[in-house]
Amino acid sequence: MATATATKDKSVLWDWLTTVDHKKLAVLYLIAGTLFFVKAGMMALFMRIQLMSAENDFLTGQTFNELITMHGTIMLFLAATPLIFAFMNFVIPLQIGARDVAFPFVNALGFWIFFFGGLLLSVSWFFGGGPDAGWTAYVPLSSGEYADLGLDFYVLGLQVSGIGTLVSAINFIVTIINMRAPGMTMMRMPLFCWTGLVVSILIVFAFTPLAAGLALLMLDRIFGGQFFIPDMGGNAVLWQHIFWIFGHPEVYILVLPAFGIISEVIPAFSRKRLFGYTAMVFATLVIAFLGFMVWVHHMFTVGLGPITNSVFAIATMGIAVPTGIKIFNWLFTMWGGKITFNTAMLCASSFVPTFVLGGVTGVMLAMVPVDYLYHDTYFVVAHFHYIIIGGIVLGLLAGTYYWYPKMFGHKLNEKLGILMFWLFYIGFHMTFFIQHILGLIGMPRRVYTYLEGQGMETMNLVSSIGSFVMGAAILVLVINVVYSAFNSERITVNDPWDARTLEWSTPTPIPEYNFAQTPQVRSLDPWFYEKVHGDGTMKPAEPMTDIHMPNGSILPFVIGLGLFTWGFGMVMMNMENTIVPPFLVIGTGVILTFGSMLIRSIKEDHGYHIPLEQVKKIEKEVS
Amino acid sequence: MAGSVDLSKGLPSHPEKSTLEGKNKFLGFWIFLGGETIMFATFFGTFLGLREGTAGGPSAEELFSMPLVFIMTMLLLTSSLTSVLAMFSMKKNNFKNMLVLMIVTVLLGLGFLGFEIYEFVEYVHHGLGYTTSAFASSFYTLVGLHGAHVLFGLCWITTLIIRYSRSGITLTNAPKFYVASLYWHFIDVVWVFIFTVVYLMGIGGA
Amino acid sequence: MSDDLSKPFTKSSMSEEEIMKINKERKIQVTSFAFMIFLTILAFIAVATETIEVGFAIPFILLLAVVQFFLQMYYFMHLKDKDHGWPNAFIISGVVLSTPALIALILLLGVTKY
Amino acid sequence: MKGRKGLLRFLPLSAMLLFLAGCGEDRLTALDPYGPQAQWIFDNMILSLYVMALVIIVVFTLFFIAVVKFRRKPGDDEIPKQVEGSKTLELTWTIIPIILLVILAVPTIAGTYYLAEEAPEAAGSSGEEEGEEAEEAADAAAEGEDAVVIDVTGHQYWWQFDYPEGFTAGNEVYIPVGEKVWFNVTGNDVIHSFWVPALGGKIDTIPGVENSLWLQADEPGVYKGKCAELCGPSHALMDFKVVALERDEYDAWVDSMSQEEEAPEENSVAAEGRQVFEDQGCIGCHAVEGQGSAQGPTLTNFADRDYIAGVIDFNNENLEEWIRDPQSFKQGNNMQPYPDMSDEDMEAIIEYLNTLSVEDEE
Ligand code: HEA
Ligand code: HEA
Ligand code: HEC
Ligand code: CUA
Ligand SMILES: [Cu+2]
Repeated sequence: MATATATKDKSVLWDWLTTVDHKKLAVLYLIAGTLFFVKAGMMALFMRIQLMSAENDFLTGQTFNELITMHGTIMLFLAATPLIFAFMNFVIPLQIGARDVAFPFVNALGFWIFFFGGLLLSVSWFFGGGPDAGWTAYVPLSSGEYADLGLDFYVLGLQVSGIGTLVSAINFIVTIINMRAPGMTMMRMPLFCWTGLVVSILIVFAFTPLAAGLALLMLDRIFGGQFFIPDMGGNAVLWQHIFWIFGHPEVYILVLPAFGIISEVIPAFSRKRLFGYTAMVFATLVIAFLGFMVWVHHMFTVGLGPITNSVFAIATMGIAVPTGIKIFNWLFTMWGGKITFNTAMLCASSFVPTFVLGGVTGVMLAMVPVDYLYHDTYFVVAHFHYIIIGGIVLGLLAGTYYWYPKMFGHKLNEKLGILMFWLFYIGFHMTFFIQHILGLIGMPRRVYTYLEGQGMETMNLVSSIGSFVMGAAILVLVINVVYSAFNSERITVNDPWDARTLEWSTPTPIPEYNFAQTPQVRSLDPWFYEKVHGDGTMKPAEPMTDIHMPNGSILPFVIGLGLFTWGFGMVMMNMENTIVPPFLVIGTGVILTFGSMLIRSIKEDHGYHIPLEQVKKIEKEVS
Repeated sequence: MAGSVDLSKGLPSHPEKSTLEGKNKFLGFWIFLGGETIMFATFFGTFLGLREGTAGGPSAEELFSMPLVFIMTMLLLTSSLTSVLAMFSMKKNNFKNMLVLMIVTVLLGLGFLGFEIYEFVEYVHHGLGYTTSAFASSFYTLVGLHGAHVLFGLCWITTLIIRYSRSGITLTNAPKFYVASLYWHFIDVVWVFIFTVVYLMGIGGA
Repeated sequence: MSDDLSKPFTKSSMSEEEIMKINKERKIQVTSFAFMIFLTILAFIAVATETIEVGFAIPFILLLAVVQFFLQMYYFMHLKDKDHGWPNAFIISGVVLSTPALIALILLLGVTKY
Repeated sequence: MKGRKGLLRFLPLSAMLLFLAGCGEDRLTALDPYGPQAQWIFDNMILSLYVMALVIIVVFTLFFIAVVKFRRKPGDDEIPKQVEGSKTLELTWTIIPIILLVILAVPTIAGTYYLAEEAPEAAGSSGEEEGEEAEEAADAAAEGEDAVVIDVTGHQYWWQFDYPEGFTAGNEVYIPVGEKVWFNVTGNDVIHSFWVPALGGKIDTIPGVENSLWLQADEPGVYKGKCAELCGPSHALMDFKVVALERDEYDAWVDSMSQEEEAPEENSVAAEGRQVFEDQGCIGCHAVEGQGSAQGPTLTNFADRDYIAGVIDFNNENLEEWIRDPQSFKQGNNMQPYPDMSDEDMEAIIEYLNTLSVEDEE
């Protein structure tokens, strides 16, 4: 039996490559997500520079198309998703009072597969350019006949990173269902856990059709499948259905965790419990269900017929109701509270009106005949950036400022934080509000330029300037992170915000086993309950004993690498004169992947135990 | 961890779920199957949407042979039964019996796969290549994906059989066998729809 | 403790009663298997004999497939047992969400307008 | 202008008028509708804006009151009352949005059917009905008889318009004013989307799928159209024009488009150009007056256009550059370049192209 000593004497790098600790994986997700966010953000800036004036020739149409595609794809799959996963990973086990997730190994696997998938997508730049058919990759434009290698990278990169996301999601579901501390019933779970659960379920049901769709596109591009070519009996609309069956739930996958974060931050800084908790849970479930029933609203102009369009329009409008419930519950959480405005709360509270602005344009889009006007114009671009930035990004920023002390042991600088917030907020409205009007006066989306004399110059210029202000805000955030790392006071208390949920009952920094004794939960907002009704500490639900911990493993990394190699080999099949034959590369990838799985399956790994004395020692140190 | 189960009395009656790891695996796998359901539905939808699109190539009616499909169906259904019976043996701590039943399952699965490969080769000879038409592509994709699942299942179960051939039933391998058998049943369920929707409806010419 | 996890057992903890129960269940399984075989043969016959009208045979064999689906899921895969609440939830969700997707892919490809 | 008048009634939008001022002569913006379909869309957008304004005002009011009134004062450590929720409130903000949505849903469905109207069948033999019904049917039949139905095909990156009279036009579509014109659209290579903002909504042109759309222009004039679905590097440059003419002018235009080619005067430069046009293989892609293929836009009325290839200013220098190197204007387009054509040939061909007009000489 291995003991705790086995973890010593390892290099830092090795430690991070092999870690299965959910807190460290959260940090990895955070870093990877931030890097991808900055990358995609820079692409957006390039796009805005190109659109700053009429008939600008900073970028060619081809490059511009590659940039929009990569911007959209990276932002949704490789920036927003991992950032959300970062918080889910860090917070959910703590909030439900668990020592770890259900499958620590799978958790690490999910991260590395996602990461290598993202890498595969990104290396497309070095092999003749990125994908250029938009993040929606509509066929025939994305099919073998009209698109180059870039799309092979898109297809395989997303396929790989999708697998990573899928296995992580399964892990979260099982964690939340099976690993809750005693007394933590489903209806006592913090809303962030609820949204985490629902989102993971959405991932399981939405990423699988995506995998199927990507497989079809891959087969079309690499093996000559005829799914989309009308002359061969195929159909081009098929892809759009499959994509949006995934694509619409995907947008809720992104926004629900942001709702969750907001539902944590607003009560914490209003010092009031979440208004209408039950209704909030219910609304989340309804949104998730309806999210699967509305995808055709992206296809109103495809010409599916009036019955189809009407049905899906009504279903789409229906989503406004549960979302409205959430909005008003947040407002009434603040109502009658005692609100502290720091950066986290600024972001969280301003989320509410901003999101409503994006939401109502969504409902406008759902009016089918009027969508014939809006569709594929800048009005839609404005709609989703309002929701995504006003919703997801503000939510993530709120989460960052809120959980940062727990994650890194010090707060972010407040002055810089507030500067960032205002820059971001102003820049954001400047960039995107005006785009509504641009769409209405006839600017389609995904255009790399527009002609002079159509009245679009000024508005585009304003929009571009706004995007720079937003960029500056993100720059301030980056500066803040570096600055605070050196100049901020260490947090020594458990609970710097005087918050409500279980994660704040753990010591800072958190020991690797999270809780020396699993806590006994007695109420919703258990930590707040103990502070008010108890003695300010969590009651233990079990005696102190040896603590069982999982072993680290390099296999997740190797499997990720294997899938990367495999995917790359598949892309090579479409390359002209490769140095090594593609099947060799594919073979290597397959062997790495399945070999590691075989090893994992054959070697029984029961983890190790931290002996009681050591637990006691650690507990003394941190308190 | 063993948790509340008293191990001194012998193998618990639900060895696959008597540890937390086992419980997690069990639930996680069901979730995965939930996802697989909708993934297969997508492929079924693709096939059904495109099955008229033969583009002048051979159509389902011309190609499919009923006896072959019938044999394949019987093989797979029977293998589903043997893997059920294997799980009963496992619960009763009858390790040898379980192994034998699992081996039979694998053999039946192999038979199925052999016929499927034969079938595909046959179709290619009759002019139904992968790129012949949308019907061909979606047929091979759907049925081939199922075949790939069968292949993966075979490799998986074989690995388990070899790895644990002399270890007896333990709280570690019981969930593994159980989950593998769930997977096998799921493959069978999918086949039920394949033989109905692809073959019988194809031959019936709806 | 970890070693326990890799140790085989010499006996089963099952009581006589439990063994009886499990044997009975086994019998049910074999019966349902026989029933499934029967359904399969029925489906093949329905199509093979060509005496039954196509418009009827197709829904009929689809119905048979659905029955088999339930038998497999609820008996062979034990979904009917207690302790299977969550698995049931996931499979049912999977089926429920598959339905509109399937219908859309079959009907709503833009060729015929609805 | 009728659209403007409608606009002013709606104060929330009057700010947008500012932006409208910059518009050129080609009518583009959807905020200034010129036909019943565009008007319908515009009116319903305004309706939804009112509903949304209501929602926004409620939310913002609550938000600002909460933010201002319930700030925590420094040193105030009292814990506010922990409210669980309220059934009545919960019910209120479920029911009111539902009502608002119903208000939007009704016109949505009505409009979906209104805009989905199909082209009338040509010439109905409906003599049996009596009275009013018969009259209506006769009206419909009459309308059906000379209803204009144009087949539209989207190409990378140009538009093909086939008229029922049998001729083809490229990049510019002429329609009669004041009547519904039906467009049956499909795609040739990838998906495009046919959109004339000032006249109505858009419809995708999908290879293998037949879609249809009707538009009606209430005033003669030029309406700008755009491709609204990403279709490749030059998607942004896939513009076209809708020219609305009074019915008699339209009929005249149709007549001249249908006429046989009149050969250019012999021994003129243009005749030489015509020869070059054939020798260089232009005719292999460009039809002129019914001759040649439709791999490229028909050039029958080329000289009547304001733009080359939909977006380039029409002058001889640009035309020469276009023929020598089309890629420099429109990346990825499918026209063959002629970098090495001799200057004389070029001159001739341009001269010839300039004669391709069907408009009456003044
Ligand atoms: C996180 C992302 C996110 C979210 C949450 C949403 C939410 C919604 N979206 Fe959005 N959407 C996108 C991201 C998102 N969307 C993206 C990325 C695209 C473009 C994809 C592409 O083509 O590239 C898109 C496109 C898109 C379209 C297609 C447009 C087109 O291409 O033609 C439509 C059409 O119906 C739509 C509708 C809606 C609706 C009705 C909601 C609703 O959920 C909004 C509900 C919220 C509210 C309504 C506000 C709060 C409610 C109240 C205060 C109650 C009272 C309100 C009323 C009675 C109105 N969206
Ligand atoms: C999570 C999703 C997400 C996010 C956060 C963003 C963020 C931004 N988006 Fe994005 N966008 C999409 C998702 C997203 N977008 C999608 C899905 C599409 C559709 C794609 C398609 O059509 O296929 C799209 C399309 C899209 C378009 C339309 C392109 C077109 O149709 O032609 C535009 C144009 O303005 C745009 C702009 C921006 C801008 C300015 C930001 C800004 O918020 C970015 C802010 C971040 C930064 C600026 C980077 C950080 C900067 C630094 C660290 C310092 C460096 C700073 C300076 C040098 C100043 N986006
Ligand atoms: C391979 C086919 C091909 C050949 C050969 C060809 N063209 Fe073209 N041409 C096109 C296509 C395709 C377009 C549309 C390009 C676009 O807008 O994307 C076009 C566009 C044009 C236009 C602009 C049309 C408009 O509607 O505004 C002109 C003028 C033109 N070509 C002239 C010529 C001349 C002159 C020649 C011979 C010297 C020629 N073309 C040879 C394919 C061809
Ligand atoms: Cu054609 Cu965009
Ligand atoms: Cu959507």
